[in-house]
Amino acid sequence: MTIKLPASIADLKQVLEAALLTTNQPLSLDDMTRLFVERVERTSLRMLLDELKQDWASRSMELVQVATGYRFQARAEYAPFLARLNPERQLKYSRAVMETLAIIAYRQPVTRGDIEQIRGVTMNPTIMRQLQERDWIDVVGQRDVPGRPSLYATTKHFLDDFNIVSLTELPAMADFAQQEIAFPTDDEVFIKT
Amino acid sequence: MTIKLPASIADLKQVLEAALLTTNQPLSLDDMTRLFVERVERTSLRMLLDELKQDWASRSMELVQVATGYRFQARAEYAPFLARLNPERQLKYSRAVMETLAIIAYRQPVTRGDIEQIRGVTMNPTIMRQLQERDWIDVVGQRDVPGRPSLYATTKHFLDDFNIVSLTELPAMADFAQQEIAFPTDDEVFIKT
Amino acid sequence: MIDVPLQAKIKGEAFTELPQNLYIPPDALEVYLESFEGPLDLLLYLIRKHNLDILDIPMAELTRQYMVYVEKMQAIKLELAGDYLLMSAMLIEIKSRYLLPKPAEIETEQDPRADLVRRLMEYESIKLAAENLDGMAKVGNGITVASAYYQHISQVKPPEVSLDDLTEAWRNVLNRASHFKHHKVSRAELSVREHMSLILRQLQAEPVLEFWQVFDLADGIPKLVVCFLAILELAREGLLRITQQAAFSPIYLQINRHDD
Repeated sequence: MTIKLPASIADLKQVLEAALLTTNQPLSLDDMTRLFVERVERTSLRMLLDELKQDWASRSMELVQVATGYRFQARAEYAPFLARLNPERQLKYSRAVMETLAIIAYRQPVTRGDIEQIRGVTMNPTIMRQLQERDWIDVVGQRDVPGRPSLYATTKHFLDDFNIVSLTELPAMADFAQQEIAFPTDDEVFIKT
Repeated sequence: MTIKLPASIADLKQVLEAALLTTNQPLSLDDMTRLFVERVERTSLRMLLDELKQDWASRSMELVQVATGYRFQARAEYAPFLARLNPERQLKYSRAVMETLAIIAYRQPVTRGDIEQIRGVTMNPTIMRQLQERDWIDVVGQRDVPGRPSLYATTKHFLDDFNIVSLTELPAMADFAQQEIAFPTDDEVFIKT
Repeated sequence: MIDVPLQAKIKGEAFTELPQNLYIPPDALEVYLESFEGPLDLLLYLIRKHNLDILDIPMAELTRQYMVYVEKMQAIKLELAGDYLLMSAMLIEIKSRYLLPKPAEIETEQDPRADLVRRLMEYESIKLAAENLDGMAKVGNGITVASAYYQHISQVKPPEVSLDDLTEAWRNVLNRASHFKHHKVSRAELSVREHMSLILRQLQAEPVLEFWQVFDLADGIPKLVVCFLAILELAREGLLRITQQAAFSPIYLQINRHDD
């Protein structure tokens, strides 16, 4: 395998830029050090991030620092244009999105790998994005295994949208099973998901 | 709502760039015209896209055209770095899944029976689910035989993900009647796919 | 390479010697047999391995070798056998048709091997095409697409989802995942899960917390117990590190990470 090491500071900056533009999650300094095989000091990273911020100062995106790290975001003045891009929002979430949400709600905190294991299929990367855009899930930490996969949990906003105060108000499966036996209505059996 | 109209060509290009850098789906020319309230000709868009491609010619990302439109993607040389950021996100499929995909890609439209016949094995139902979940294949009709089995074909999304514009860009199939291929050595047989 | 002692049995007897024409290191036998995608894959392997001419297959030889493998597969992993047995029957049939003297009236019949050869060649080209596809850079493996953040201004209402939709989805997951078949999520477990997420969130804002800081005494005893269970569960799953310098000194909670 031929992994080219970044030859210069300029190359390091290019790698950082590519990483920041290809993820909609903020990247922490820890995340960024993981990009490189060789050790890169946090101070060097901060310097490069400052340079990147300058490079983009009068362009379409801006590099900003938020609570959990750094991210590129479209300048606020372009938001109205971008909003026009997705006017025909889907009327329904796919089965995959709903099942993923259910797993996160009932099994949190879970990694993408956990979800794939439970569902038995590899996940389409857009699923998490849909749920994050809706602000129903977010990252609450990383599991301490190789790759440090993100741990997902439901948000306060999720509770608000589902009009519950706590996860304990979600129907518990134990009750669910009993309920099903008590009232097996056709509706329940034939619900299309 | 105060929607500022882009004052100049330079502004138009900024909006396009912001849109292309923030959406993880390719944007078609139709999508791009929807960004603007005023009418923008397709030829103008093409010109701006060409300019953007030039602007990014020696930078971290490249503007490429795939089946359903245009997208920015990290240059291939940065793939090893980005892979380190999210090792869990590197999607890997089994040989059975890839063989099924190859049959659908090269022989479409095919039924499940066709696939089983070519591979000589009964199909595990999760194989098709994996491919449908990834939105690489879908049902395009039914064969008019008893049982009316579903006919599967690859999707445009498959082309997008494989970075091509049309099926004709797939590597040509080897013709074994003409050309004998050296059998892999034992080492290769043991490679886990 | 995996070091597995050979435990294969043929017809109830453990065998210690492999047939001479099989060039498989014994310790790799099981991995080896599992690496075949099916009978066609195995046949192709035998043909290529022994440099047989695919256009003029010696049926007796191929059938014999194939049967040796199938017997071993049956010995090791029975459920593999179905498709393989079907192929055995076909090979034997071709072999017998080929060996039998042909009556004059079907002299013009096509080579009984023709269909098998066509299938083998078709499969081989698909196998290679699959390897090519696998090797191509693709989104999710080798290609990373731009996906930067932007502030969403929603113009249209997003999909409505009810609590029923959510539980229905969860029930689907449980129904399909057989190892969860008898799994039941109780309210108690849910509230522990909820507290696990809450504690992780707290630790994101403040990397080190004193043990008492995650408890809110106003919550009442049941909630305090749940919170305590959540800490234990987080520690059990390796997500949380609990430290104490000496007996009766403060207990600290922090995210478990090695690189700090």
